[in-house]
Amino acid sequence: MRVTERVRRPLLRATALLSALTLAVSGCTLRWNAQEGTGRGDIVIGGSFALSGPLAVTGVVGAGAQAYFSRVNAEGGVRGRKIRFQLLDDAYDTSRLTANMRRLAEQDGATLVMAFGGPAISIRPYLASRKVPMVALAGQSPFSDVRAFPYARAWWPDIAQEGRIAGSFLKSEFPGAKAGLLGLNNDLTPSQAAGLESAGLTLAKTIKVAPNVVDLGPQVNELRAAGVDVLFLSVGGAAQSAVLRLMAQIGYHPKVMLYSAQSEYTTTLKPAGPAAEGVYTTQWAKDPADPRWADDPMVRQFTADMDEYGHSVDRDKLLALNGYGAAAAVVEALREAPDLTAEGFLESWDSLRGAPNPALLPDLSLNGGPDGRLIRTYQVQRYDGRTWQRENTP
Amino acid sequence: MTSEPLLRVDGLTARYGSVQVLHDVSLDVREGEMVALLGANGAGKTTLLRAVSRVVSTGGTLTLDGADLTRLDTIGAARAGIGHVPQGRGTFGELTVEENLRLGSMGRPGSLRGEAESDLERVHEMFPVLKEMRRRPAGALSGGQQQMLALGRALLARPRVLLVDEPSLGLAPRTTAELFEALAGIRASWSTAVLLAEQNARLSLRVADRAVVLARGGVARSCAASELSDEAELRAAYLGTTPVRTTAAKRGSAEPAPRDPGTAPRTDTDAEEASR
Amino acid sequence: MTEFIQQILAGLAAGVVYAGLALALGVVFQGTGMLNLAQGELATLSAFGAWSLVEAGMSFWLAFPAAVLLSAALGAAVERVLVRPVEGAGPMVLLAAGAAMLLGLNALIALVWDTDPKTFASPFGASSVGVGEIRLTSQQVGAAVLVLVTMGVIAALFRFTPVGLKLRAVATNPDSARLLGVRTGRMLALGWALAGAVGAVAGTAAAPIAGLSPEMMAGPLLLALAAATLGGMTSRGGAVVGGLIIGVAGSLASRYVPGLGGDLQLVVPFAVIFAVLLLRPQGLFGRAATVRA
Amino acid sequence: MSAPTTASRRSLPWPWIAAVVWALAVPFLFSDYDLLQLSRVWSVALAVASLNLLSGYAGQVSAGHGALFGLGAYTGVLLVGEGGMPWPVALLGALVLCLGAGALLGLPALRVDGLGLGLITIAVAALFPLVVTRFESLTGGAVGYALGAPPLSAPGWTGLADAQFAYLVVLAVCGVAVLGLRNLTRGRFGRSLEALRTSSLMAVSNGVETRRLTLTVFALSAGVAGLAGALNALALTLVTPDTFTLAFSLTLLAASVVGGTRSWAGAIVGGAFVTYLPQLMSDNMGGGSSGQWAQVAYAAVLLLVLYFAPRGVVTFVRAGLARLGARRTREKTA
Repeated sequence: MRVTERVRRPLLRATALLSALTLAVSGCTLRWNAQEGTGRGDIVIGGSFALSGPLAVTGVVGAGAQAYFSRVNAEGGVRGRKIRFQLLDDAYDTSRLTANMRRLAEQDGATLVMAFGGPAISIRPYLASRKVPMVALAGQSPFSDVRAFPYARAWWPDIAQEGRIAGSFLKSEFPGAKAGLLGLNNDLTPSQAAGLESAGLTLAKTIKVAPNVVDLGPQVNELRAAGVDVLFLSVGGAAQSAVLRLMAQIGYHPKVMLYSAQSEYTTTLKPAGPAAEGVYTTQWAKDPADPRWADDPMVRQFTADMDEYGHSVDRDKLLALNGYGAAAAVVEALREAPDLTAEGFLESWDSLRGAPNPALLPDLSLNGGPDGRLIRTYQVQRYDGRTWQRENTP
Repeated sequence: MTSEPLLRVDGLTARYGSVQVLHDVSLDVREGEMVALLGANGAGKTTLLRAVSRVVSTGGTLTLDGADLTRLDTIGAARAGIGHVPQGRGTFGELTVEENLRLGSMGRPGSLRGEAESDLERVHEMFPVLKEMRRRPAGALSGGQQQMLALGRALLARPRVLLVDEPSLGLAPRTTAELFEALAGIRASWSTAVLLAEQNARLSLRVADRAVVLARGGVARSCAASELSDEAELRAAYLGTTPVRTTAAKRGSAEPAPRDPGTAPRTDTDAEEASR
Repeated sequence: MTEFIQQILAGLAAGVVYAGLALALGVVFQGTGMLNLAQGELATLSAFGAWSLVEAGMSFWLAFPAAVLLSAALGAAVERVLVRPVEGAGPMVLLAAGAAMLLGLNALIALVWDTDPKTFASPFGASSVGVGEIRLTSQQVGAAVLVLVTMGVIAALFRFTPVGLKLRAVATNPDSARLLGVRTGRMLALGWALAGAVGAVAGTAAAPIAGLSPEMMAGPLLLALAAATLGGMTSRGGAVVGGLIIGVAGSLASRYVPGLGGDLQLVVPFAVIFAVLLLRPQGLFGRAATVRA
Repeated sequence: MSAPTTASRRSLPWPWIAAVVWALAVPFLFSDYDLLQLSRVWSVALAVASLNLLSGYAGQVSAGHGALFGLGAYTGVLLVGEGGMPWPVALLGALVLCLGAGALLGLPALRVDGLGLGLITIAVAALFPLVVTRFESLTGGAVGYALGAPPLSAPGWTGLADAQFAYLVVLAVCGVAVLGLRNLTRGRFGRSLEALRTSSLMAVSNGVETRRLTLTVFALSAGVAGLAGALNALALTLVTPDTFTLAFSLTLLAASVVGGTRSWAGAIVGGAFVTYLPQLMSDNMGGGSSGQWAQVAYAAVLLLVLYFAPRGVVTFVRAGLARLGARRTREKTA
């Protein structure tokens, strides 16, 4: 009896450990049934965005996309097949983004995947090896290099292009002015600076700040002391409106051009209040909260869909409409595609001509091209205190 | 004063983890009486004081003025009137001397609030150095001065029973004498009983009314201080050579005390006696 | 030259908020020996609370004290419920508990108030005060006054009141305080309540400048840690001085130290932490003897 | 299994044998995606084990192991990407570089302990992503650095898929490293660590060269953390600064405490906790704010473990099993 007792206890521990480990991997799928193809079933579209963590504010694009895909399914789907939109959270952490992409590509058999901003740049090699197309909601210039990564497309226009248009406008509107750039220390700022300078605008001062630094008093003082009277502002989130308010308060009134993705009504203009009057931005998409689009049929459809499919809390956010528009572009490409393979989708995406889109400004349309983007034109706008007014760009 | 003693300890046991340190200790302290708790190092003196002030968990009965102390925690016991000057004096180094003293008098019963100022004056008279250095941080005081501060602080809380743990530890003879002189005067002017745990038997017996000698966690001898006045009696009580004549003996032998390396050197007779 | 003075003023204004948080960190550390990583989130929660009250129509000068009191109650509750079970459990467990509260509170705030930034209408109007080019916004001045007054009140409470004496006693020698009948548990909870209150003032004062978002206090908390270390974790006055120095050093360095720039502004406070801990671990004003292990 | 009773030392450590057999079978059972996740679990577990060596066994506090993990990750990827080195050399390079970094980090530890050390390591953890972003030319800045071909690719003769090979490499290296750490803490080095942990004063008086020992244990712990980082990065084939923030360092610290700061099996539980829990939570809590709820649940689990299993989940379960075992034997013999 004594001997079995001495062996039995470690055995007890061994079985406990084994059961714990098996339980842990119960969520895994067995090797042989992981490769089911995308036959006649749903069209699987994957999306990995920051639904939590410090940059959760960007995750709203997922909500917009989900609303659009839900409506498409309600109206019979694409070519008779429903769209299954797998929305995953990566908290803007690339290791989780990588894991999500592998799961979408290898396990869920996604026809195409969507991702957001900078991190999407680093996932391109993997997706290329799996031949899974990606639509990145991002404007960084590297995405225009389609030759290097044939399976990656970007939904936003190229920031350098935005910089060029903004730069040439500011140069012509305020000749001889001293220009400055206040941006984050992330991947956006180099693209923006390159764009502005390519339009011949010399940047007297370029300041980069860390993302969660919101009190930018020292930086504004530095700009003022350097005599900057035309400022390109792209510090994101709460800092954007805080800087506008601070400058107004200390009586420093440079001409301000906001980065297009950070000129949102709800997060920048309203919080900045009167200090926002007279600022410029370049736009290619509509801001649902801008009273100018109050009775625009497409925006009304957008807000109806957001309420319908459980995202009413985000119905007035620029990024939500943006995600909604990206989903519309994807569906448009899928509808026109010769077949529902990766190559078919990409070919259709690149050959879109004059296609309408709910997120775009009225007289813009989707046009494919060698840079993998669908939009290349921006319109300079000026905020008159109530709504954006279009400026006549050169 | 044959009424119920102020502090009654009966059949008290205490343990640290698995090691039992006190075995069936019984003693009592009457109103206004000073009892010297003697015994070698490690005999359990400090543990007994910590048991009374509820710092250590115990078995057996423990009453103050008839009320059961075992139900209370350290804070409850202090508020019920148990003052405790701990080994190492418990000085609040960062606070000034005056703040240390004021902290003591804040713990006094509501009814005596009015006498706080006059009591402080009396402590200043008892220990003039505390008045001179009242602005200084208590951490800067010498060992002796900190002991006086600890005593003054405890008295200002107007306890019913004051437990004083090895006040003479690490003090120069002259300061020790001064301290014991003050101790002698406490009972009269502060109407508090005192249970004084001390190794320095000679000085303690001079100020105490009764003496209790602890050996290896049990009460070896309990008698009037005068009975232990001469040398031989004292050494016998410490070394336990004379038969154990205390209340413990009547109730049968205590459990065999564990071999405690710290105690005084054992002679054969002790081993045989203790095991009975 | 004017820019130099302007940078110093901007640094001081920012430094006041760090000082407030550093004082809260110091009070909690002295009491429970815990580095309260969640202090930033608690301050953010108070700011959001005050914002909701103002949105609900309450005047700022009613909502602000209400938020401070609520934060004090919350601080005591956090100590009693979340911290008491792990007290005296060693630095690793205390740090882990702090990290858990940081993550939990941050997510709860994002859930209740959504993640997009909101504005906190400044109760001090939108004007600015100063001489010529050297301007300080009314919020900066108002915020500085609010935080400094609060720190003054708390310093006085610690220095001159019986409760303050008990708080300090429990912080330095809890066992001896128990022997005098001081309810140590209650004092620890009170310490956390005071930390919650001064954190609330710092958070609500910073909100108009920084704008309300769940990430509002992420940066300032790191700077407050540096300030508390510089000033001396065990000295309340030190935390205030430390905060101001860090604020000024941060704004000057990012401007005048070549190559540092805005994004490495965080290097400055941490260079300070390194230097202080190596040269004078107890900080400028702390006492070496009482540095808790 | 910090101090095995004499009984089980003689009988085979069944639990560890079962675990190894199971771990070797996995690559042939589960899909590539799951192998990637498990590779992440093992590499994070190794980082937690390195933190256990430092905090559990040597009593030093570190809230900055995420930065060392990141340094190893960047070194590994850059050695392969820029230096064109094969993966074993990259792993070795990461180990050596982080050993040096650990020794540097150990210097302040000689003068400061407990809280001060916590602060310094927090500073390192907060600064690492900012500094990496700044040196854009080398590290690729905020966008990070991605490797074209996966470095841990299976050589032809093995007939394995890349993910399987990568998993086995990660498993082997982690297994060897954890076993090394475990034996290290058993021998003479372990006993002097114990002396350092209980009280460095007492250790000095007993002739333990505390200065040298502290630096060694810091270097070792950092080196292994860097190795873990390199393994993680090579499995993921890319690195970005956002992965190695202060929050990640605090997560490692939490995982070490959850698994038990002195338990090697606990490090594996800690690794799984860090990798799976956020994903698990956000999967079955759908809806827009699922990510936030996942973070709340994550914090709640952490606090519950701190309260009810302060010596870690594994010790808690083992104590439960022991009680279960003991009760059964008592019933039999009663």
